[in-house]
Amino acid sequence: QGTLTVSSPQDPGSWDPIDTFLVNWASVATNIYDGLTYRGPDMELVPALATGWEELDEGTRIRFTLREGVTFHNGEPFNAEAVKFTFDRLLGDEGAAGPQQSNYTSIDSVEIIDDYTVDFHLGAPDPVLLTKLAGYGAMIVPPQYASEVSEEEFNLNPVGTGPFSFVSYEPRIGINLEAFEDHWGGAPQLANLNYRFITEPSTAVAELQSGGVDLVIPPTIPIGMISTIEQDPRLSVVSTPGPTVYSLRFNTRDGITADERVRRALIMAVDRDTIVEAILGGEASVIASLQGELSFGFDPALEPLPYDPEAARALLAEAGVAPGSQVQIDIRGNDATFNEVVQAISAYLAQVGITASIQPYETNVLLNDIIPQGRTGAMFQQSWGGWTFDYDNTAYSMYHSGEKWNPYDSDPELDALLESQRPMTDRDAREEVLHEIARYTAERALEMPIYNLNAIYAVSDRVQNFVPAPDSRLRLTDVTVE
Amino acid sequence: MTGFLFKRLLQAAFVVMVVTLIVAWAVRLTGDPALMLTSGSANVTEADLARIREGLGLNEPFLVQYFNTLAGLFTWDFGRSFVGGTQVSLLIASALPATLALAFASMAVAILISIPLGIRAAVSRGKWADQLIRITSLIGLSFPNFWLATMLVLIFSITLRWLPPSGMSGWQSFIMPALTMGVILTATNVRLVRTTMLEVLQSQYIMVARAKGLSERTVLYKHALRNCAIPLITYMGLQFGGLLGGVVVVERVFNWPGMGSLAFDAVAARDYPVLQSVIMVLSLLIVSVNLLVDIAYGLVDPRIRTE
Amino acid sequence: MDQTKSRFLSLDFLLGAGLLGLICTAVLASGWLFPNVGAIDLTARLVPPFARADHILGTDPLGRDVLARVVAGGWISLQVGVLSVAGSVMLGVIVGLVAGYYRGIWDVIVMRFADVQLALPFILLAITFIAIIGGSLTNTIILLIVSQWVQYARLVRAQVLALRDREFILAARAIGVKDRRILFSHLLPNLLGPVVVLMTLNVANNILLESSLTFLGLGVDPTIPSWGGMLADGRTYLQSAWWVSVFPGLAILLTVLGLNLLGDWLRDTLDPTGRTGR
Amino acid sequence: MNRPQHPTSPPPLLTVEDLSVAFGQNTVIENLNFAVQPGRTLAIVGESGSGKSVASMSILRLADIAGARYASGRIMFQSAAGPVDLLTQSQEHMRKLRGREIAMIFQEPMTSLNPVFPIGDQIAEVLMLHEAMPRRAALAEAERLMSLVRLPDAGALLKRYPHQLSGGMRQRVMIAMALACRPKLLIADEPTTALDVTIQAQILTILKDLQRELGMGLIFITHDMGVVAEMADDVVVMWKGRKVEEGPVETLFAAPKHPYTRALLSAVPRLGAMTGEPLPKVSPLTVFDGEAPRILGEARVQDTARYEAPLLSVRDLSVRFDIRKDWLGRATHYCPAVSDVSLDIYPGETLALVGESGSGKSTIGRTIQQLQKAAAGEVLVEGRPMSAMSLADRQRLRQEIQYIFQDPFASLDPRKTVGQSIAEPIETHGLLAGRREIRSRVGDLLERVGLSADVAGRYPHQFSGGQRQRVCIARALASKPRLIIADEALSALDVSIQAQIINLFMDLQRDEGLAYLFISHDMAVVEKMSHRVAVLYLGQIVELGSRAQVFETPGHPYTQRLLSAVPVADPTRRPERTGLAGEIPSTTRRVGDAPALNKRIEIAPGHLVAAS
Ligand SMILES: Nc1ncnc2c1ncn2[C@@H]1O[C@H](COP(=O)(O)OP(=O)(O)OP(=O)(O)O)[C@@H](O)[C@H]1O
Ligand SMILES: Nc1ncnc2c1ncn2[C@@H]1O[C@H](COP(=O)(O)OP(=O)(O)OP(=O)(O)O)[C@@H](O)[C@H]1O
Ligand SMILES: [Mg+2]
Ligand SMILES: [Mg+2]
Ligand code: NI
Repeated sequence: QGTLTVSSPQDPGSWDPIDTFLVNWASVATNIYDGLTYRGPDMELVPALATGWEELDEGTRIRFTLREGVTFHNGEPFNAEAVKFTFDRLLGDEGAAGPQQSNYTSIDSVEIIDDYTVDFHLGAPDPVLLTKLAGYGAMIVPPQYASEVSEEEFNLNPVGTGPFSFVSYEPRIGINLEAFEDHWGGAPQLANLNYRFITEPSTAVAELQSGGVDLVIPPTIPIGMISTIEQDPRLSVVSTPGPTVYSLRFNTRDGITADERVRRALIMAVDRDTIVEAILGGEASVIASLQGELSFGFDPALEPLPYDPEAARALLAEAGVAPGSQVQIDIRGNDATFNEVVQAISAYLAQVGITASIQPYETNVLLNDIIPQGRTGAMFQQSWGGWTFDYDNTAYSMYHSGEKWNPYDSDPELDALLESQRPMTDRDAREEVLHEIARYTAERALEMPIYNLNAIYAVSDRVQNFVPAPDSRLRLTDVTVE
Repeated sequence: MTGFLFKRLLQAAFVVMVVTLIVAWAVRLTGDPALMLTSGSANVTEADLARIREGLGLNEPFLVQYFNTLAGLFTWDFGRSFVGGTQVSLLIASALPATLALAFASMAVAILISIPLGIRAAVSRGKWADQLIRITSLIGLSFPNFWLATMLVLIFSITLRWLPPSGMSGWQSFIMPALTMGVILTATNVRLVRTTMLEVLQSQYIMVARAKGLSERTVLYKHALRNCAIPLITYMGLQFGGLLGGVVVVERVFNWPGMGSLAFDAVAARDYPVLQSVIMVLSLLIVSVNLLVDIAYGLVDPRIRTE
Repeated sequence: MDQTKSRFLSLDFLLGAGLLGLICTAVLASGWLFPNVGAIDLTARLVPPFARADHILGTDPLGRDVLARVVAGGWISLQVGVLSVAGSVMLGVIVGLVAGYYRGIWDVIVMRFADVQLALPFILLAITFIAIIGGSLTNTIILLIVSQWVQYARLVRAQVLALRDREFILAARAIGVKDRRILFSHLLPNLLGPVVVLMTLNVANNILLESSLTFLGLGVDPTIPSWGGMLADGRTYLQSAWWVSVFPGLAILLTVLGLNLLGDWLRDTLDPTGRTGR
Repeated sequence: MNRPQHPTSPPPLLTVEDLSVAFGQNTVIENLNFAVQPGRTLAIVGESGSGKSVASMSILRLADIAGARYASGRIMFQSAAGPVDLLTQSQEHMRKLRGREIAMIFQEPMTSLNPVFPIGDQIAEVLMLHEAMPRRAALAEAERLMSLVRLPDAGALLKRYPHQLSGGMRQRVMIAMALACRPKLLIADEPTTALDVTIQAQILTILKDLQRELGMGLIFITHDMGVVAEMADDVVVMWKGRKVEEGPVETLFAAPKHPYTRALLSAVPRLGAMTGEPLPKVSPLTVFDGEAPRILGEARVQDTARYEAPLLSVRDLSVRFDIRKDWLGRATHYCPAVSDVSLDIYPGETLALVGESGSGKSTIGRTIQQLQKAAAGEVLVEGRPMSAMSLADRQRLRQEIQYIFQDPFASLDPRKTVGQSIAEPIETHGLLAGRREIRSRVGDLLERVGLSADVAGRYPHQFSGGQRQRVCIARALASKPRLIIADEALSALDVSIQAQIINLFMDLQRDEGLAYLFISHDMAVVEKMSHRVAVLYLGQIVELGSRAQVFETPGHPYTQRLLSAVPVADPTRRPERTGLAGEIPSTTRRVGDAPALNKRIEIAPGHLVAAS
């Protein structure tokens, strides 16, 4: 009962699953659609529209048993037909123009076995596929509705099987949902679920303070505002480790950072623990590789390099780096918190005799021009995180030769490692390789891993039973409001 | 006048063409939307990018793309956003009224505050009222608009709970954004009014107006004000043009769904169709405002010939 | 009629020059006053003002002394503010004078160009600009000039339109005064009032704008303090640590106040009619 | 207040007692006393710059708004609500008196009308305010008042803006405005300087009628002794901020006591004084500058004109102004300000251009000076058409031909000191090098026009009307021109200074062969200094001939009317002015309906008269 209003920082513009990769699409659409699988805040993969699945043919075929008696919001029945339609659409022409298709290219085809059984034929085993089926492009859409209405219409009036059905949408303003009483998992507690798109953190917080919204979801709240929220007795901050990791990557090709000793020295020169404590208010954890603790492939045994300015100085001297040497750090201009972090880093570097200058860039220029073309300074910001929480997602893009995010390095040994884990269907074996990759990159000090940021939610006391989701994909079925 | 109008309309068309051409060219210079669209996801191959570009119509020759956008002005079909695929016309149809409403409201606030204050300051030149007005008007300028906006929100929404902190709903939601913008515009306008007023007040015809026994109000607001109107309307025209372009920060702070943030997001995402169309509409508006201002010169001051 | 002496004794002048003199001296001496402005102290973050003797105006989120940064921040801010305004005024005034006085084709070309300029959104201009020539302090200033000359041009032109057919301009023409002299020696002083107003106020505007360019990549290294940058940094702390943004704002306020007092004084000096009997 | 009153004379309407006014350190009026009786006219005459205008502005309490300080004195006024001291009233209170009980006609009509409002509104405004008339009625009344002051097309004129009127027309608008509310006291500060004598005569008649009707007190400030003689009951003579003499008009004219008054009266040019003389004559004049009157100059015949080749010729010149346009921007109505005018000016010659107010005199001057485009016709300089000249040649012309604007205030840059303004032509044409030389030349010029060299540092607004006019004359002389177009250049000067300037002009003519196109309303001055006279009427020349021909054998009825309307500076010979004569001819025309062009016939050698 009651209405929950959520502040979300961005309007994805379309509610069609194949059109977008935006987290904030998922934070809303998770309530409208179901996937074959579901992954909740506890990160466990559980059955959803598929009640079970089997990996066949060494991982190149997966058979799903579908849930019976499920209907879409418009009354269409859910069945194998719908699944096939969904994936044909995603992998066909319609999906081609969107960004989601590339995530699912491992699927060759979907075969209907009977009304409630389908086989997915894969080109190659894809260890992350089951996770991917829990979100984004793999959300099941109603075949009849989706083929009858125009694409446009579908973008604006989504129909799924999820716990909430679509009521209205005003571009750039908000979207309203209501409880779908016939949901297979039971009707949600809330009667209405409204989202308002509020980009500006201070505005979202002001709305929260004045009761205009009940919940502010990531990535809205900057660290600097946490104390403001905590000062308000009716509000609280809830956080959980998130997907995003922050690092400064090195130019391993040119300049002083081509020397591994220098890279280690620079890492050791920075007191990351203090940074996390002081600047991030503890809402992050120091990392040793480019992944957080929730990531598949995280190795608790891998310790970050210690803060040791003495050793750093020694290493620098050994590498023949003269005190007063210059490095340039390229960052995104719009990331206020990381901006502070980098300023602190530059101060730490100064302590070991390295003069760091900071160069802000417009985000897209940095991401799509400066980094891919290898025109960065000695260090550059890399913040990264996929909702799949699979280290492969990060590692492959960052370390494999020729990848966009890897402009400087080319390491055949590392390439081989990265390629080797991809077809593995044995989770444990694959995890072992991922650990090895993490160790290997830490060894070579390819980047200065800094921290894994929490997903920070600000909640009004009206809201009960709220469990934060690390990936922002909140399914608000159990939440109640006073 | 008609000949003048005709000429100016031709020129306006030319301006719109040039603006859109520059925008189309400039935005293509700053990055590839296919990259932007996929920058969040891993495993993107060149083939994927090519596929996306094809889907977005980016493989067409530049001029074809450009003229397609331009044609939108006549068909009211501006294509679809790269992000999400919403009809651009839909976005503009919701953003433009929001921006216009806010622009008019802010201008109204600015005019209502600044003209009386500016005149007051000029009349009591050197006295305490003048000093007070001169100094306070600067406060609005020395702090950034987000600062002012946040202060207003703190006072009126959070502490007093009188006004909604954001969004565009009833008339109440206009108060704070219009006030924020108005105060900033006011700072300049007050001083502009004061400066020009000081000069006009020394004129012989003001003396004559007084000798007629006219009330001080009539002397100031009718006889003097009209004579300082030229710089004022020029500057207000510029301000209004700026407001039409949208004031990103203020729109953001008050979560106002206007053209400014629309354009801003479009630039950030290299969303060509949205950006080009928004700019096209904006340039039309701005050119019209400038035209109106130019026409107003002749109306306000008969000695200025419009041609 | 000895007005030259009393000219400089006006309150506006004394206050304005005093204020600006003080600010400039402090800014220039900041290296000597506060040798370690940049010193980060993560153990002393967000110390409120007047709480600790070593941080009179408190500290920022990185534990840097706000006072030191405000003083040192003037360097960049004043440079950007003053140079960008000076540049755009020069360009705009000349263009405006020429367009308004000669009218005809010049007017059309220049004013349509102005329309184009006004219709182009600043961020796009900025991003393209960096894409082409890269980001630096100089380029920031150039960008501001490029985007702001139009204001002056339109303002000046409008007034020239009103003035150009006045008798005293006709009289000057009748004497055979050269156009250049009519423009700069007759028209300009008679229309400078509003230009000076706009000028002094745009300094504040540009100081603030400078910081908002940082995220576009046009700004400067964030470790180098600037008033606009500090205000922007303080944005998320507005409710919890007001001093981070209020003091740089006050610095801007004082600067603009000084400039405006000087501007008013200049206006008064340029306008002889108001001075009698005062 | 309880002074015993003579049963015969009512209490004075206005009494100025011991008034002193200062601008900064400059005391411009010292201990001034005078009184005005209801129904009577007090004329204030005096030296230019002697404080007449400041005194009248003080009565309205406008001088303090302009920065003046009242050092001492009282100004008692019998207002409707009883006697009040105007100097102690608040501005708020004064506002109730202004316009309604005390009205003023300002000296400089050009700058006194608000440039951005149609003149109809400006007159109607007063009526709406004081008479509480609705707008329509007020406009109708404004139209009536405008035709009362003989403005043509009053109805259409209501919608015109001040800059579209000629000097004299604007002056009449000012008069209409002041008369609108039938005040108890009217201060007329040189109200007829820009009017030709026929219209002047009519205006004076109106004033007298109104005075009789309303019992209005009138303070009449003028330099024209003829007008004083005709209008005044009493006269106050001012000199250097002080009153030097006062008395009934007959006494004063008959037996002036103060040396300044005597110098003044002796300088009055009299029409007909030159009868029989073929050429203008310079006559010696008495000046009074403090101690004892001195006689300056000698008598001389001005035979400077050289009738070989004309210096400047105007051929078939027509100038028109579009008045109304249709929606396509085509003119439907226009004002044929100048039609088909031809004249020649020879080196060393003074050609006077006289004519009705609004007949196009200034327009001819401005066209010659390339400030106004001609619709047809040609201006030739030494036989070369101006349109065929190179830019450099035209630039040279701007040195050789100088134009003295009818409105001195508006033609001076408000932000330049008069010294800078006078130096400008010298610098522009590179006539002198070096700041020192230029400065001393400027000082020299100022002294030649009767101002002291140290006013060079002052700004235009700090001068009196006549002083500004002299600044403009000095500026015109600065570039050593060959032709000066003097548009009403002497109208604001008191006769004594006027005579000095006339002599200056004539000396320059003799020494440097200067030619003048002398636009004037003052027929006596014209008679005194011109070689030939052209009479303009409704944009066309109706009579052109040598001075003797035009003045002694006027051929055209308008010329005859003009001459008969000249007031005579003798209070004992007041002419009996009859009511207003006839229709006022319209000056606007529909496109296509061109005015009929006159045919001129030569009734004597060189004497052309339009056949009517
Ligand atoms: N605003 C002013 N500031 C300083 N001096 C002034 C100002 N206005 C007038 N004066 C001076 O006051 C004196 C008297 O001026 P006023 O205008 O009363 O002269 P006037 O008698 O009307 O002369 P005219 O016949 O030339 O109009 C002049 O010497 C003039 O220079
Ligand atoms: N800018 C204008 N627009 C329209 N009509 C004008 C304009 N300037 C002058 N006129 C008209 O041209 C006619 C002649 O004007 P001009 O100023 O030449 O008269 P004038 O002979 O100098 O009169 P005065 O003796 O009153 O100064 C007048 O009827 C006037 O209304
Ligand atoms: Mg006077
Ligand atoms: Mg005239
Ligand atoms: Ni009495």
